[in-house]
Amino acid sequence: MTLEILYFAWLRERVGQPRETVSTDAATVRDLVSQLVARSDGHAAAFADLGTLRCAVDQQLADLDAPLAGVREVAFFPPMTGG
Amino acid sequence: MTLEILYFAWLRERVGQPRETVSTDAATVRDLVSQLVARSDGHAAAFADLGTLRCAVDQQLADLDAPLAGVREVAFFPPMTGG
Amino acid sequence: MSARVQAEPFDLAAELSGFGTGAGAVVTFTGLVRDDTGLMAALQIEHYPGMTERALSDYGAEAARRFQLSDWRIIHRHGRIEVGAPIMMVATAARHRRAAFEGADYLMDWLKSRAPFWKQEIARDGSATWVQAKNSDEDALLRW
Amino acid sequence: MSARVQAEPFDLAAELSGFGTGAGAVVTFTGLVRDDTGLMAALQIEHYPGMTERALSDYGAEAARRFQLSDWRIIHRHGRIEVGAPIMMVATAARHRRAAFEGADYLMDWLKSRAPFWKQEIARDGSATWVQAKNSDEDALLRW
Repeated sequence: MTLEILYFAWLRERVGQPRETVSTDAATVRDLVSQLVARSDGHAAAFADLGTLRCAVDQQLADLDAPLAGVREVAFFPPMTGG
Repeated sequence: MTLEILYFAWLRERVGQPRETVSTDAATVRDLVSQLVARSDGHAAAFADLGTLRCAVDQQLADLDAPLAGVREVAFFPPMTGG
Repeated sequence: MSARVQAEPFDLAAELSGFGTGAGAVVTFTGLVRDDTGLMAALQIEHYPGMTERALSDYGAEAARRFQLSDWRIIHRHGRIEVGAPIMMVATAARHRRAAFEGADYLMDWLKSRAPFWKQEIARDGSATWVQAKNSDEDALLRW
Repeated sequence: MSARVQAEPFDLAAELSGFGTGAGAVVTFTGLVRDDTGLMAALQIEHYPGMTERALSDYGAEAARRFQLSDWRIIHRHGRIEVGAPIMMVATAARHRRAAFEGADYLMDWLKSRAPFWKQEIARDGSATWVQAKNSDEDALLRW
């Protein structure tokens, strides 16, 4: 399965790029994260604290146990600070 | 003591005038009301329900037991409906 | 920081020009004449000149103290106001949103039950009916 | 009933023109860039194009359903916003004041913690610091 991965705010800065396309067999967001962590030190730093990690699956907020079947886009970011 | 008495909304309509000057020895607003009631049928109708009566003494909201010593102006009106 | 009572309409945009400079949050409330029945033409609002201005200023100052508002404005109209037109507005400015919201909410609750205004509904046939105070408006004051 | 994300400033007065026609109560909230330290030049706001518009529309529709709003509007800016300038606004219209207040308050709580925006403080010396999410913003959602 091919996924578009997006990063925002300081996760984007740590990963060093705003998006990347990955080929993965991950079943859930959590599985995907453990694969991404291995990609670079930047990735590892971005995902160092899963407690504050937020994610969206196909542009809907989701949690780490969200399944990835049929999904095209997954985004990772810190807690939001809008308003 | 000479007092300026003001009436608003349907109290004004029942009394039949927006204001009147009265000479009184009333010690409290309640005493004053019992004197005003005797003035006319309109006054009696205006003060028929003391439960919903509101008043202001020198332009400050007050209750029926408010003293009148040194007071110049007393206003009577129904519950307010601003906003 | 000002309170005004006037017969003329007001312009919310003009009122907010320069309002709350330096604040992080500005909340406004505008009350409009609503016609629920399709039979109403206007409101006629009576007030107590002299006391009204004083009461609005007092409530504004109390809200500023209580919610640390950096700015506030109250405008309330009197006289005849057509359906759809604005009756009154409050605006509050504060560092944070919670204070600005609560300040405006507080002011509205006081204006509804403690400012010397009385509303009359004027129907299209010209008949006039005094608006009854709502118990819920009185109860709302107990929140503060 | 609309949500917009834009880099450009917005004009509250223009946004409210014709807003909430027929309603009895209109509430607006405007968030402005605040400088508490005297050292800040601007905010830089990043967002998630595509998702942002969808999230704002979803929250607006949910608020309308929940508080029976007759109209609502959300505008949120992104990019660089100077100190003193408006960041975002929400407006709500309803028959009664309680619903208009609660609808706006609800929308603000959701925008703070659930809309995909991230703020960076840009100091006068050019340094940039990501704004940390507040626990109080997260807790605020529990009220609803």
